[in-house]
Amino acid sequence: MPMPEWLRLRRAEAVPADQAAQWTKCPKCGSMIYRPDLAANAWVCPNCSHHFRMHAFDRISMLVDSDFVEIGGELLPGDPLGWTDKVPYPQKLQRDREKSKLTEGVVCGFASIGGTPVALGVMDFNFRGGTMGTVVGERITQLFESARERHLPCIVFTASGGARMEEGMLALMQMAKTTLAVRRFHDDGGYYVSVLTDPTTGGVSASFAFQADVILAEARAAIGFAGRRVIEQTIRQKLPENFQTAEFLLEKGAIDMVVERSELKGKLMRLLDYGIGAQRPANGRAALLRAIGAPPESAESRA
Amino acid sequence: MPMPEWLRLRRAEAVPADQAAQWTKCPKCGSMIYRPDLAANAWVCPNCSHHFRMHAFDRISMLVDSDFVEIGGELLPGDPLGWTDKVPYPQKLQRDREKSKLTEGVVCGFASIGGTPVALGVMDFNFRGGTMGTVVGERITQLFESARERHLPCIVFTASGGARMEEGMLALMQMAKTTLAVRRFHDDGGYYVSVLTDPTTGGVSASFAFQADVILAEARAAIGFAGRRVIEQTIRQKLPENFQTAEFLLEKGAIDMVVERSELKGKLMRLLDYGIGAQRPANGRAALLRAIGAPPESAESRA
Amino acid sequence: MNAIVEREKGLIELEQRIAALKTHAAQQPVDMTAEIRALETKYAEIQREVFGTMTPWQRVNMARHPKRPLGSDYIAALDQFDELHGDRHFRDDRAIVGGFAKLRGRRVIAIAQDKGRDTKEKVLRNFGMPSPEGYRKVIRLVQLADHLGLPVVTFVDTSGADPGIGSEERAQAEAIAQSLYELADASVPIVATVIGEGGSGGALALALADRVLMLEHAVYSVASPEGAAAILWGDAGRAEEAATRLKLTSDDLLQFGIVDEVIPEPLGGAHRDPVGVVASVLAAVDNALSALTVVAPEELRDRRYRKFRRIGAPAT
Amino acid sequence: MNAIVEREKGLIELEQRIAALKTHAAQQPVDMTAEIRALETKYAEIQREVFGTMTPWQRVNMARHPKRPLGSDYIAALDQFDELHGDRHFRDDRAIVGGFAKLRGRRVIAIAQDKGRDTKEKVLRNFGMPSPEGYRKVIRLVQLADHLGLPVVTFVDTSGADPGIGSEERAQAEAIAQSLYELADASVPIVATVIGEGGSGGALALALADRVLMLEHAVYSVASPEGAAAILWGDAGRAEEAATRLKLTSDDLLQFGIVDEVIPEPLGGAHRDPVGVVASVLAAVDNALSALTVVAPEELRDRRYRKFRRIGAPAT
Ligand SMILES: [Zn+2]
Ligand SMILES: [Zn+2]
Repeated sequence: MPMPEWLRLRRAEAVPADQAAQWTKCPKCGSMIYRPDLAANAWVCPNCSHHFRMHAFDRISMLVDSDFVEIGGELLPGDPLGWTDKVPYPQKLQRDREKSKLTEGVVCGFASIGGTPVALGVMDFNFRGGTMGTVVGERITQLFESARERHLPCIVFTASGGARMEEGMLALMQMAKTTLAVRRFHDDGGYYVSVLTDPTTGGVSASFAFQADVILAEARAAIGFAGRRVIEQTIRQKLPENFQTAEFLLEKGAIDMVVERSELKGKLMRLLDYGIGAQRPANGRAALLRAIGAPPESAESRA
Repeated sequence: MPMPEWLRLRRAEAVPADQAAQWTKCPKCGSMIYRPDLAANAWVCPNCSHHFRMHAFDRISMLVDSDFVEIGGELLPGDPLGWTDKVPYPQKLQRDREKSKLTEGVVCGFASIGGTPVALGVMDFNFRGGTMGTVVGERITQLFESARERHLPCIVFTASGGARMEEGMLALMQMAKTTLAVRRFHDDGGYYVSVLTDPTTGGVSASFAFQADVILAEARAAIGFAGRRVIEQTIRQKLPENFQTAEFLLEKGAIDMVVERSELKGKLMRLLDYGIGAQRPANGRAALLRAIGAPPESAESRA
Repeated sequence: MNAIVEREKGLIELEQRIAALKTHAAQQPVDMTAEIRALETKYAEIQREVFGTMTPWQRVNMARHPKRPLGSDYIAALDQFDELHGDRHFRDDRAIVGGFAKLRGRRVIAIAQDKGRDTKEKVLRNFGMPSPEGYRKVIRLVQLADHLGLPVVTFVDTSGADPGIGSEERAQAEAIAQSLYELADASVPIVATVIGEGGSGGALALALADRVLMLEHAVYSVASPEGAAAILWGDAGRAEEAATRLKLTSDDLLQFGIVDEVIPEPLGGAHRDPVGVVASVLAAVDNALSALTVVAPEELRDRRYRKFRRIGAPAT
Repeated sequence: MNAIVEREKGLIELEQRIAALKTHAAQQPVDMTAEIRALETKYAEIQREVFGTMTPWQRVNMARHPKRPLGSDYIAALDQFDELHGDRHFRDDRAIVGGFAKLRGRRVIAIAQDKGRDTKEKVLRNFGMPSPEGYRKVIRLVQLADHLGLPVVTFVDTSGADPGIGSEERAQAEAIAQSLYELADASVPIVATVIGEGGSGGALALALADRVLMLEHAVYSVASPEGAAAILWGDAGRAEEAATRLKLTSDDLLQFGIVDEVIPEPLGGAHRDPVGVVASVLAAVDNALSALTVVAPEELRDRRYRKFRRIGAPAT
């Protein structure tokens, strides 16, 4: 599958100074892997199939046919609280921008997957631990609003430590804002698939991650509301190994399926295909209004 | 509260031949109770407040202001399967008719409760163990259809051993039939309160009993899907004392509240009052169609 | 021991003798055509005698035959299937299998009760007896189907809903009631097929449908024959008698208007030709869907209402 | 020890001295008016000094004050309340109390988080930390309110959603997400009041509302100060510092447009006049409802959308 040059460039890693930096140790099986091999294998350990966390643009390259038009990329975080802890918040943002080559914790846009046009959002743990601040919330909201306008299915990959503390309550409110956008998208007949990747917790898991029509999780991803450490401190005992894993959640009925990364694109193509039957979304209020020829909701309401 | 003569007559018990028959033993505390006292106390043991099972017309007398117009009373059971076990089914029906002074296992009609007009259904365990055959299903269905047409709230008291075996699959199908009627009533903005009384199990608990907007249960009533004996045989051990009681279900979150019989009418009056705000039932499909002035569903569909 | 399996023994013996004879004939220069034909004639005679007209109790045993195609066999025969798990709240109940599917090229949501074939699978699937989470999975999938405009196809095969402590604790009655409630409102076509045992409310919870199909030797009953016998005579041993009384065969139910169509099985039952039977069921479902998908949603719901409204209503 | 309780000690001592003096004066023929007045002046001075301007950390402690009116105090002050229990599937979570109510004659669905007053009640109510079943009860009640056209009134007071094993097993994240999802779609007015601690997503799950009110000394925060301090500096002891950074006071939130109205508390906090505070909260809620109930459902939902849509959107 051809990948446009610019997409690859977005993630072109700096050439490491020494040869050793070309090698990475798998955190699961401990084997040393040559980084170009790892990248070629979609960041899956060839030895134990451990799924490394992926850069948003690597993920996009892996998924989309060849096109990707970013939206909301111009939105950049401010410092609404004038936050500082060890270092000022703007400085942290600057550091993360450099480290991750991203402008914020989510990349949103339009693309095709297996020929089907979709609205696609991909979170990235490399940027402030994938936390949701105002920009992540705004980009996700715009994604669902655009998907609604264009009648596109929406796919969101989540990876998040929760709401971003440095933006305080403005960050928490993004849970409400994104929820309203997802709900309106859904009520209008929209089809939404979320893919929970390692890790998906806190305010993101408790909003749009768990509001999809179909919820996938990448194999062995950590997923939950409270962090593992918080729970262990609360109950004062060690948690079982598989607790809060994708496989655990599948058994507990919380998610639809667990997918190995190598099968992800194929699975998404099939899931998108089922949604093509979605010509007659009957239970959504807006869709019903539309179906019976009633006047549409005010455009103003999309403000 | 004055009770019309005819209503009292429907339940006038034959004068027992001997004085002893005037006394009843409480199955819970064992105390001997003078039957007229028991009747005067709404069939609640004055000693331990055990709730005796009530005759449908006693229940109606206790609840309604003074009026009660029965509907569906003309519907009488046939013998669709030509059923016979120890005795032929028609003979069982005849026996139950005499014993219970009822024509079937549910009495339905219109009444006022605390001044609010309602559609009211009351099941009676005295008739074939409150089992649901075609007539019970038909009466309940007509009740919800009438309530829908007249925009009345609907209250149903359940007491049932489940679907009536002697009418085979025709009985089981009443679960589907009543469900469709309840759902249409609800979608059209109807307000439905069910009161689960001792015992409510099987096909009745698994259909309209648990489809109400608000679900009450009489104190200490046995409520469940499978019968206690079936479960004990399956798991080969004795069940805890409170298993499948109203109080157990409350703790398990299955019902809204447990009510002592003495407080029942007052509670229903309050619950009915809250429903008076129900002017704008917005999420029901039919109500929505109506609200926006779309043509109503075909009258034919009420067949 | 299953009564049908019992009756099959003589036939299997005969089958083996015919096979042996054929092998022998192929290896020897003697003409055994006549002997083979005689045995084959006898075989066909016995088969007709044993399976030609079956009593209700025999049908019950046929419906429970250990080799009968199970829910997952129908799922496996779909063009494509992507399983969706769980009720989103508590557990993934494996007694019910459901997900996106393609049936003869048509996108659907397929849901099947599955009893499990071997011991391990039976335990995993709780012998096909769904817990509340199973019915809540059904509700969720029907809502998804409704949202996407996909028809719902169900395969019914259960001795009944799970009667365990946990299921009661988590409101089994509510789960079934709400499953019915959800099917009642769906604006997409629903086709249910009773493929084996249609056990009471636990089966109906997947069968409030626009078209109800039934395999010839499946049964669909208000109560299990054993349970009915226990209640009626305090003797589960009189199940055979109860089976007759309950009118649980496909002929009975077609006559009552409870079942819309009966799908024939080969002589000897579905397990004599599982691939063929599964294919003919899927063809019948596809056929039913073709007629339903052209109906407008409101009309579909109205027809569904009228369909069940008629059952047990006074003649007019 | 609660920092406010600590600071109140001197005042309580002074109160007792004034009371003793007054008793003494009433029994003795000596005029102690001057002494009493002097003490009362001093008391007022100290009170102003202590409570006149409070730091964010002091507000946190005020919000957690053991005598502060709890959710159930607001419920008890309604004209009428009929509690509705349970999520219909698993359990009745007592950390959330909800039901039909009349608020100044108006029929509503009222929902409150309640921490419990004494030890026994605290355990019963899990210290006000809801489990998934609590949020699922909220969903159910909001659906009921929507069906009957009743406004929804919530009282928010929780340190956060329960972080236990069971809650994770039963999908706490899904429960909160779906509670938000339900509130987003309700076509009836929703008024939320933060009365004590508004702890993160576990609080917001009851506060996606048309009007968000807040008591003066309540706090509403993206994370608890202790939790934030632990993450930021690996030292929960620096909670006071974190409290300042988090901008969790009613003034801050009013300024951010996250809270629509701040309800004043008496000097010294809500617990100095619980009856008065509860009454003024209910009056404010009633007021907000009056403005909302005249709005058409679709318009109400649109306004709700726009209200939250603005937060953190780029300036235009
Ligand atoms: Zn590895
Ligand atoms: Zn007694």
